[in-house]
Amino acid sequence: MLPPVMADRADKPSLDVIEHKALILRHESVNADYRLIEVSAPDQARKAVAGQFFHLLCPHAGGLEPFLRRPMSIYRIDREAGTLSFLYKVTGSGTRAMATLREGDRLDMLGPLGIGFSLPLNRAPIVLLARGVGLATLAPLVALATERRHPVTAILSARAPEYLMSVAEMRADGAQVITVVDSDMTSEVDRVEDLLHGLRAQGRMEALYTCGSNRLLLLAQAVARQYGLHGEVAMEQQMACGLGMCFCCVRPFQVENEITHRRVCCEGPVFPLAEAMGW
Amino acid sequence: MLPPVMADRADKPSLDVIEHKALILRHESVNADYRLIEVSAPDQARKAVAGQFFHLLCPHAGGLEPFLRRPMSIYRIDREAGTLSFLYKVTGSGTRAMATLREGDRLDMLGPLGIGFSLPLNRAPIVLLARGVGLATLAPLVALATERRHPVTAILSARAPEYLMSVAEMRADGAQVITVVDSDMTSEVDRVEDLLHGLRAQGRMEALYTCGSNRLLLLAQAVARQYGLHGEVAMEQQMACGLGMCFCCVRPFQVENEITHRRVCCEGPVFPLAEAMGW
Amino acid sequence: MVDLSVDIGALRLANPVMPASGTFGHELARVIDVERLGALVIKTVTADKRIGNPTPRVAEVSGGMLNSIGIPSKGPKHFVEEIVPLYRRFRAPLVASISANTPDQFAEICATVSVPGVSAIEVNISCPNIEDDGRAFAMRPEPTLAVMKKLREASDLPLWAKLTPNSGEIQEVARAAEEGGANAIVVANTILAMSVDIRTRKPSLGKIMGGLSGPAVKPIILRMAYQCARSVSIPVIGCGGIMTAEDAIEYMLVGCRAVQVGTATFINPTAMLAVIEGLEQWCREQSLVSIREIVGQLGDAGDRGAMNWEGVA
Amino acid sequence: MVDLSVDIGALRLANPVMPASGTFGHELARVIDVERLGALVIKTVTADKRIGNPTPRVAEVSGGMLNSIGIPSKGPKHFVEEIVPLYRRFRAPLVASISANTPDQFAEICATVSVPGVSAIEVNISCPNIEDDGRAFAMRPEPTLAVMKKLREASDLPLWAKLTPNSGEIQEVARAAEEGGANAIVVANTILAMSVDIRTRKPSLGKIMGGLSGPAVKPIILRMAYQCARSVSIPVIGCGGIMTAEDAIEYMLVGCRAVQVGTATFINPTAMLAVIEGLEQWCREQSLVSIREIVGQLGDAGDRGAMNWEGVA
Ligand SMILES: Cc1cc2nc3c(=O)[nH]c(=O)nc-3n(C[C@H](O)[C@H](O)[C@H](O)COP(=O)(O)OP(=O)(O)OC[C@H]3O[C@@H](n4cnc5c(N)ncnc54)[C@H](O)[C@@H]3O)c2cc1C
Ligand SMILES: Cc1cc2nc3c(=O)[nH]c(=O)nc-3n(C[C@H](O)[C@H](O)[C@H](O)COP(=O)(O)OP(=O)(O)OC[C@H]3O[C@@H](n4cnc5c(N)ncnc54)[C@H](O)[C@@H]3O)c2cc1C
Ligand SMILES: Cc1cc2nc3c(=O)[nH]c(=O)nc-3n(C[C@H](O)[C@H](O)[C@H](O)COP(=O)(O)O)c2cc1C
Ligand SMILES: Cc1cc2nc3c(=O)[nH]c(=O)nc-3n(C[C@H](O)[C@H](O)[C@H](O)COP(=O)(O)O)c2cc1C
Ligand code: FES
Ligand code: FES
Repeated sequence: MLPPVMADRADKPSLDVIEHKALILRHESVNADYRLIEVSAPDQARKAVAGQFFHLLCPHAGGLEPFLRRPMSIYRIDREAGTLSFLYKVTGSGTRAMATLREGDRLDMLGPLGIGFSLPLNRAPIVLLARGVGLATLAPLVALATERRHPVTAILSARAPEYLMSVAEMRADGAQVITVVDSDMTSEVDRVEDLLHGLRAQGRMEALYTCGSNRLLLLAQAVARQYGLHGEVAMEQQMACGLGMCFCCVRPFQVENEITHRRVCCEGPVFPLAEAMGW
Repeated sequence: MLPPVMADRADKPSLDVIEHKALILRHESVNADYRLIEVSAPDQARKAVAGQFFHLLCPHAGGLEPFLRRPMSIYRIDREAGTLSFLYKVTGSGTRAMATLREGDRLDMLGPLGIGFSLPLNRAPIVLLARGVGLATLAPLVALATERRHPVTAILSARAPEYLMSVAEMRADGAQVITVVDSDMTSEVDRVEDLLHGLRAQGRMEALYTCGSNRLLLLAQAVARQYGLHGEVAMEQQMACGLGMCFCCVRPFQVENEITHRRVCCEGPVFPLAEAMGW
Repeated sequence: MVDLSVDIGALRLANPVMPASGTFGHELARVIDVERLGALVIKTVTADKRIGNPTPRVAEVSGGMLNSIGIPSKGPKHFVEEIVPLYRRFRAPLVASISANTPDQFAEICATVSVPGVSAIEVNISCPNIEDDGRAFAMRPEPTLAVMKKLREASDLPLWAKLTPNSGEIQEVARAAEEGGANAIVVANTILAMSVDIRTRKPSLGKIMGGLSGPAVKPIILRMAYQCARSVSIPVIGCGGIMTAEDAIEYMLVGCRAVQVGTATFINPTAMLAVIEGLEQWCREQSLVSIREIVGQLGDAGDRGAMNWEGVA
Repeated sequence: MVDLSVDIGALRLANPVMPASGTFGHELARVIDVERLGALVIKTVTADKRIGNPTPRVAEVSGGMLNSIGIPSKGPKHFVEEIVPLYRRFRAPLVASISANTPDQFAEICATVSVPGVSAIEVNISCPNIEDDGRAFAMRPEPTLAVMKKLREASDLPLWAKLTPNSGEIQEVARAAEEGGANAIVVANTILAMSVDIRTRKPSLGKIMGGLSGPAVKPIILRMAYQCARSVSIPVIGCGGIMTAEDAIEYMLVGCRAVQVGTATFINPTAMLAVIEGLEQWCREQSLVSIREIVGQLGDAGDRGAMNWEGVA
């Protein structure tokens, strides 16, 4: 199994986190559920790494609610333009409030936070397995990996074709994109498994990354174990501080048959695939 | 002492109070401290009587604050146009939030509430003694009284000339207006007292109404006692329900040397001058 | 058609929504149709005559309000002769609320207000008991049991014991109230609190300290209602920070048979009607035949991750 | 130039603002200059090793949050060897926070953490005492006195007793803590509360009930701080819902010598620095030489109307 390249990790103690009210450059809906927001944040863009997140303060929509910040993965990093984007699903009070922000308003963001993805050595080919919100988290890994000359295959899973996102962007970034959907049953686990074995056979899979689905997590773990692949998964948990102080965001992990509890905000959100626990 | 005309009272149990989100027609600042807001409320305008108030729900300015409603006297009633106006001083969280309302927005108002002013019989001449916010409360009494053919003299007191309000409106309504200000010391109590004795001598004062100043209240009580005038005062107290249910808004009153406690919202805000207690 | 009726002991209510004592009066009939309420709980009347506390009696705080009214009262005679008749015209059952300084006074007023036209008596044992150096009866189980026994003997009407959230042992107090003969418990009264106006450096309230109510107290009182519902077998009536039907549903899911709405009425006089309509609509959406189906139907705690908490599930 | 320094017993703090235990860690140094804080109070460490409670551990409520972290802990040895050294680099005094299941365990860990680099020990007696069937030590005066005496013998460092607001007799508990040898009391920990997600019908927290913190608790904890400040002669440190300098001033006016800020830091990591700056500016506006001048300077209650309350003044 290939060791991760630590140099790509973002958890250096030296890293300083910025709380900043960033100017909103763009804010539009991508489909019925999702919205894309782009902000100007040159310093953060320089620091940010794929897999990290920002802790966002949603505008108060009357009432102190939403009270806590909301964690959101970085969807796009443009260092040249000095911009960052988030792709988010309108779910409850916080994201509903966020959706009311207009271009020209400010977005109070804390970050970049957490540990990002790490890539295998020697431009080894990698495979991404994303569904739903997981797409937002894995998307920037495509740019990072292709930039580093890793052949990238992205398997994107969704309820129906109209819910598939950033297929074009990923192709533009140089990834081979395979889309699977519930509506024609191509997204069923065994069929996705066949895809993975196929990619392995074609020598296109040395590392495996997943986010957004428990079923795909379990599948990825099995396949990675079988072939001894380097694998990573980005996980979610409710958060308060986002900085590692409050221990709200723990999840159980399995390390040599021992259960250990880790904080998603600072020991993750990206974790070794083998140690993650599905259900 | 002349008995009040009960017909003018608004405390009939039959009266039903309306909670309504009224359209804001006008909202402008009158001077550094005060703002005037006019709303469309035909039904309330038909019911409302000078001296009554509305309990206003201020827009939430982030946070549940302002939490409670804010009582505001009716400043102007235009039954023909079906409009009501409030003249208010920007003081704290509630009025600050109110000040953010724009024309075309809605103002959630509960009312009309409380007992209004009553007039003496036989078109007897009356005198108004107003200072500060008290002006907003006494203003509609000018229109009511002149309409009923009562000669009206309004003594308006303020810090300085620029803080005098609705002098023109009152004159237009047919009142004789005397303005006194701190800046040239014409507002001092003994000089105002001389004015009152003068008006009495001219036969222009059969009833006395005051609001907005403790010093003027004590003066009015003394003068009214001396000449046996019908007198009324409009009082303020912090409120919660505005309907007589919570007993938050009581004040002490003196009735035949007995202290009794009355609710400003439903037993007032207008009370017999002789029974009010100053300090 | 959803059945919203609930039974509080022998007393059937058309729906589980009623006003909280001290926040309602016949005056509200000027604004809304009070006939539609499950019951009409009115301001506490005390055995002695009281003028109440000095002003200011109310202050705003984040997510709620403080009050220090202090139960002004014209006494039981005035209540029976002047107040009870005012409510004859309403169909909804009238619930009196009473309080006193000693167990004996309490029993006496309880007997006095047990008259036709009163359907139940809420006994506000959250008030000071001068025989327990000013501590409220419901601060501890022993005085609660003692006063409830006396009250039980004094009246045949349903007795609802209203508890104070200032107690550190509300479950034990609830059990004592049940043992003493309460037919239901109301959880809870206001939480003792204060605030300061830093401009004047004065306490906001004339009495310095007063009762906190409104949304700010909801998570605390909801917890107490949950604890009490698991400690007693008589009905629990939830009361604290209910502004919407969703809030009322939370209380019913943790085990409350009915709810009381107080402060919300000050912000929006139609709040109680909105809660009733919201409950009915929610039942329809959940295709429930009766609101009673959700009482105590709280699901198991924990998310997916919790399943592997101490080992693989 | 305003003097913001305050003395908590023998310990002088550069200013009265410090983090509340469990809401701060060295990680905050990545966002703000923690050197500027009056003291650094860190997460409670328990005598035993603990993994903490199942998730979800946090939920939002009106004006605050619920948490059911449950003090995950790697024990005192790890604390002394791994954690204390992490804070050597900071000028601000380090305040340890400890807890245990029995008085003896408590005394033992108290001795263990009394090491160089620790300036004071906050004893979190708001946690369950298994010798008093799971009731927190600080629920009652007797166990509070008992455990404080043992703790006092175990260490020469200043001991700050952190009380629980769930007690119905916090003043008596505060006096017991003082009698037992506490050098200061912290008022207070979180208030036990809960909430329900009506969509899933599940409790929001994996532990069902958890601690309420944030603006919603301020009026309640402020009242308790006021009561405690009048009951003891040792310094009282206020902690509950402080989001702004104005909130901190309220606590100091009712008698608190210093304040702790918790939840506010989650919303805004710079909140504590904003409170310090706000205090300094307010002192300047009020032309105060020292912040100490306002401690306990609460004015008389009552408005003008109250002057004639029971007769002409
Ligand atoms: C590291 C990380 C990265 C994320 N990236 C994205 C992203 O790129 N796009 C996206 O759409 N969503 C993302 N999420 C999920 C996102 O944080 C939640 O959808 C959001 O917080 C929901 O808030 P709400 O108020 O709209 O919903 P509500 O359900 O009203 O939220 C209530 C509370 O639960 C918390 N919460 C609810 N769902 C989640 C969740 N799945 N994870 C963590 N906390 C939750 C909220 O933060 C809030 O405190 C991410 C979560 C984490 C932990
Ligand atoms: C019957 C009546 C009629 C009134 N008419 C007018 C009017 O026409 N124009 C005008 O400018 N003001 C009037 N007032 C005063 C007005 O209600 C207050 O200025 C306003 O409530 C201040 O709210 P705030 O949030 O801006 O101030 P804050 O000081 O932040 O208010 C805090 C709390 O105190 C209450 N409060 C503060 N001052 C008063 C006060 N003087 N009377 C009652 N409650 C108060 C508020 O309602 C709120 O609950 C009237 C008051 C009463 C009782
Ligand atoms: C202004 C006011 C007066 C109150 N008076 C009484 C009372 O007389 N008797 C009583 O048992 N409770 C009284 N309460 C408490 C309420 O009945 C209720 O228990 C509390 O307000 C919590 O409910 P809420 O958050 O919905 O207001 C009063 C509350 C308020 C706000
Ligand atoms: C996430 C979280 C964890 C906490 N952990 C502890 C703890 O370990 N020990 C402790 O004494 N208090 C703990 N507390 C309580 C706080 O120290 C503080 O007493 C409480 O939050 C009230 O202050 P606040 O309203 O400013 O947050 C915790 C609070 C929160 C929100
Ligand atoms: S959110 Fe606070 S430790 Fe992770
Ligand atoms: S404000 Fe409620 S009785 Fe007057």
